[in-house]
Amino acid sequence: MNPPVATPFFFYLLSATVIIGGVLVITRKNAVHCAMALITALLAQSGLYLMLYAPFVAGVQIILYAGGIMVLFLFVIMLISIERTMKERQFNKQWLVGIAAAAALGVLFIGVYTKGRNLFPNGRMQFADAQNTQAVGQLLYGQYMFAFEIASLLLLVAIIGAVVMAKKRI
Amino acid sequence: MHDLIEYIQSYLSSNLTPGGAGNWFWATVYVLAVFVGLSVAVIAMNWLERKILAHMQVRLGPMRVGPHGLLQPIADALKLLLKEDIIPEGADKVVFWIAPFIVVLAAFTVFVVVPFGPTHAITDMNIGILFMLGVSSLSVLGIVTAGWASNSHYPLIGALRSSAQMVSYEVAMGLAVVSAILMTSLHGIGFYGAGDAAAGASGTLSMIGIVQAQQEQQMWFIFKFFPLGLVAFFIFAVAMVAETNRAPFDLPEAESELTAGFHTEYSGFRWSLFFLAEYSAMIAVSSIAVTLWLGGWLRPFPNALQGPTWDLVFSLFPGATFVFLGLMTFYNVARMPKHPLFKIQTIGLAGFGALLGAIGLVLLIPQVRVRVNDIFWFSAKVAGFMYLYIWYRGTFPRYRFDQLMKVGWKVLLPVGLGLLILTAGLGMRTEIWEAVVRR
Amino acid sequence: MTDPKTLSPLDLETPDKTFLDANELVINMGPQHPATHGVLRVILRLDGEKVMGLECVIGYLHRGVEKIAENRTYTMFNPYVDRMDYVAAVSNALGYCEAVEKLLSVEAPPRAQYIRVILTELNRIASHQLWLGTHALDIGAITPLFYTFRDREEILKIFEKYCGARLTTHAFRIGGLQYEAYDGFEQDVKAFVSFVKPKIDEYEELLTTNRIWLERTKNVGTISGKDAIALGVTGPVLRASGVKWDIRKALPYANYKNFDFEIPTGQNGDTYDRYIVRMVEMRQSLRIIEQAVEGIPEGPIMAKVPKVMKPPVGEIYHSIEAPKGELGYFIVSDGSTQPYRVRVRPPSFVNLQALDLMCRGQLVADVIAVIGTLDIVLGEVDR
Amino acid sequence: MVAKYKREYGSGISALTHLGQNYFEVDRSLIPDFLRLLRDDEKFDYCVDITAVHYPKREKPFDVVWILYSFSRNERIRVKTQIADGESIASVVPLWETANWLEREVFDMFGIKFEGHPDLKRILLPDGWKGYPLRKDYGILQQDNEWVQINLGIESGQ
Repeated sequence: MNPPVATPFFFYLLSATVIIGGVLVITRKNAVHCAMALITALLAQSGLYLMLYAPFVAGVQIILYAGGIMVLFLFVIMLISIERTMKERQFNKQWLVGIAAAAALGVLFIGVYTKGRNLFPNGRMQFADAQNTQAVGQLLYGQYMFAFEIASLLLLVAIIGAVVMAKKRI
Repeated sequence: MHDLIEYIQSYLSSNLTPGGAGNWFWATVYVLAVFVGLSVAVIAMNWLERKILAHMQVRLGPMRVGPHGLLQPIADALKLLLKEDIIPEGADKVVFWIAPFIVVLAAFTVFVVVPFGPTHAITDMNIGILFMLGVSSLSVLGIVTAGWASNSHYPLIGALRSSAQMVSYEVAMGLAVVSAILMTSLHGIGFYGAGDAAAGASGTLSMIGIVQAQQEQQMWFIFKFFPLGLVAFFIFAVAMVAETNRAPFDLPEAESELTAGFHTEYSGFRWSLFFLAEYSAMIAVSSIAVTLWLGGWLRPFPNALQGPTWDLVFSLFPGATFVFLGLMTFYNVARMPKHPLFKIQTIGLAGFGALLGAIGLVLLIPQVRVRVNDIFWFSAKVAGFMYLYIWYRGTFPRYRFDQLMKVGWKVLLPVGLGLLILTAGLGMRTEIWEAVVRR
Repeated sequence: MTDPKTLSPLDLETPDKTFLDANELVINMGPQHPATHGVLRVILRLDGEKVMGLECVIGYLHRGVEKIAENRTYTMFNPYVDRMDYVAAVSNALGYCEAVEKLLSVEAPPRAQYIRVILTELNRIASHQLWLGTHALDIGAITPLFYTFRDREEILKIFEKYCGARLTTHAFRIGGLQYEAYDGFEQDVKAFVSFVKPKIDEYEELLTTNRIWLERTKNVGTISGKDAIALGVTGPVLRASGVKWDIRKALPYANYKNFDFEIPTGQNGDTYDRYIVRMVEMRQSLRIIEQAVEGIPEGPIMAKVPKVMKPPVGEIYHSIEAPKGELGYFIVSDGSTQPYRVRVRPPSFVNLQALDLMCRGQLVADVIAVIGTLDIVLGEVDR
Repeated sequence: MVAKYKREYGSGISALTHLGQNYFEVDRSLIPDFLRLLRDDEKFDYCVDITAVHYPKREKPFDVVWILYSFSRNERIRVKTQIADGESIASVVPLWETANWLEREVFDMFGIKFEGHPDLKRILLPDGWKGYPLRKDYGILQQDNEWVQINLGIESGQ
């Protein structure tokens, strides 16, 4: 059996990376730096998935988010004039609403944390070793088939819509 | 000392990868070995590419530094390391600094799961192939940021092309890979009649598992469901050239259009990192192709030529190859000009030949022979791909960007999709048949 | 988006500030760029990778050849013309020598004429070979470059044996030739002809049916025959557009009327047709050389020309079919030893003007292909 | 053909032949019409070259020369006119597109202005250059030292 990778050290390291990356995303003025921070956060997140013995999800996270979506993000960001975004103000005047929302979220977290012990009685989740990918596949194509197909149909509509909108300009 | 030998022997007799065994020491040794081996391979590739390309183009290639230019890559590396590291004034310094490291990290991390043999891999992940595709897709990030950070038009266009190219060819590549993964769990219709040994085997994403599936089914996947495996391999072979930005898909660095594409502004050490990354990425994707379709570390004709005699013959190959290379070198030593000025060169070449011969002799020792056989076959197959890369470069003109996209989206993608459906259908033919009959 | 072909250069000078035009990218290509064949600077206006228009900035290699001519005697200026189109130096010299000969009302003796034709046609092959190698390199095929340079070397060897120089040969004199053909000249030329014929097949094997080559060159940089005439385009570019016009046939000079050869033409006027036309031209040049070598007459190689040339007052325009197109010399004489005015009508300069039209609506990669296919030599464009 | 134009324009045109090459000497005022006629009626559809010659001692020091060719007639002719310094002449870009760069070069080298040219600016010399090098009063070693000093940062280009 694999040696445990779910040690607290790794957990705190990865969590700290995610949090620092997240903070950098909203504080940096340069959009490309934001994107880089976001990528770091996403990679650390996939590390967290690995710790949950969900390697498939981790791999998909890397391929889709870090390798796919973020490349397209950067693609768009690079074409935006950086000079103009640098002059823009980072935070707007909605800070009161923001604080209220953050406070509400914090209360929710604390609530879950205090009451949460009842929600997960075993303290840790069961994981299906090695069969993980197969399990995901069977769930997606078995139990959640309908939802899966609906989601893919939605994406198809989005793609066609994007093409139509892009084509209009030519 | 004795303990050490025993320890090594106990390891050698185990059938686990160091990662799988959780053995930190061996894992470190393997990481170092892969890293060093990869660097040497890139250096050798550099020399070989220049030589082979030169001979394709009726010229000699490097001849001055060392006998037959053997030391040329070392001289180049020294030059690159000593060169001034120029950062353009308008560049985004941090990103400019980080970008080459992203590319190199992505290119090297991939090798964690590459199986050079049943136990010769740093580790075996059950999402091995997914990991390889994922991590290698990260190198796009480095290219894109490098192009952007240079703050110059040509790198930017190069980066845009590169990212668009890599993202779109990843799709076709993924489809081809999926069809190979499907084959791991499906009954086979053999190209040459054999196969079907692995009925009921379950599919796997593990790199080692994929090769083992080929071993159990007694068939390389390139021949499985003939011609489906071949077509899938072909799609992958095209996509992997595009993925590594090599000719004829080398648009991101098309020198006649964009000077050097995304790394136009890079120089010295940082440029050499891109170079290193490009070549190790080539080796990495070739490894995927070899693992998925060409039977990984398995020797040729696993089903036709069986038995201890054939095993012995094939296990002699690695040593024989090196001895042959050594003899070739000695032949060239004999052909060196008999001039006092060439003395050092001649001695150097003879020394190189002796080194090759010695390696060959070591590889002929029975104990060594058995352990390195699989590494040899894997490397030989990868080397074949490397030769193909050079060959393409010497032969093909460059695609234009829209044509490249057309090939990717309008040819490879539909073919890959159809292939996937056909493979699945053919693999499940008994189930489908039963379902139809039961109706 | 409007069709870029309909925009005039004036529209490009003042792009209207709509949302889309704000996304136009202006790219400066050159003067130091690997694909501009020298010091050509091209300012591209791009919409994405689509070329909306371009402007050539030339003159980086301007040496004032026409001014120099006014300060040199007719003989002294002869070597200067080699420096214009330096890959086809012999053609330049032929045009200049014949123009001055016409001004002097002398004619080179037949033997000189034959040797001139042989050398000029050899030079045409050399020029086309160099063009093919660099053009293929621009499109990404690196190997033809080495093949063509290997074979061009044989031509340069003949030049070197003949007059001691390889590139800027200064091969001809006003009134004929300075050097008699060396011993074995005819054998060398015959050997070259039989050597290079299979080599041209070899180039064609690499490219003519190569799918990538076809995709990169078919329907790229198309120019109609009408546009080509309006833009004054000459040479293979004009012929590829379907206009069957070659000065060697239309207004024969030297003794081209004695030789049997064909003028290749294309239909579409695209890059591929220009490639094919030049390939056929090489073979036709070989045909001319074969006939000329067979028919070299004995006799003097120099007409009676005064030591100090003082052409009578008057002016002359004489043009020849250089590898790039119509190369004309307009020489005004005031009766002194120095030309009063020499005007060179450079084919590359005029052909380059068509670049804008040919590239509109194409992609950046095509601009490189089109620059290559125009076969410009900056030494001639800028003079 | 010659006779016809002689009748039409009278003394403004003279048709001459030198060394077997035909050329017209045309009065400046007749140039636009005459060239248009040559292109439209006589099918001289290809403008080979446009150039100029400087005769400083003459009253009208510049000869402007058009060299034209007709594909259908397989015939080449020259048209010449004399203009004074500072005078301008009609551009033929609307007739032959190729005249664009050729006229720019004449402007660059002689300072002759072409009316109606879409973009008359220097072509071979840099934009800020002073002087017109192919005029006879421009010495062979002469150059725009000021430009050289400002743009190249050296004392002299010689």
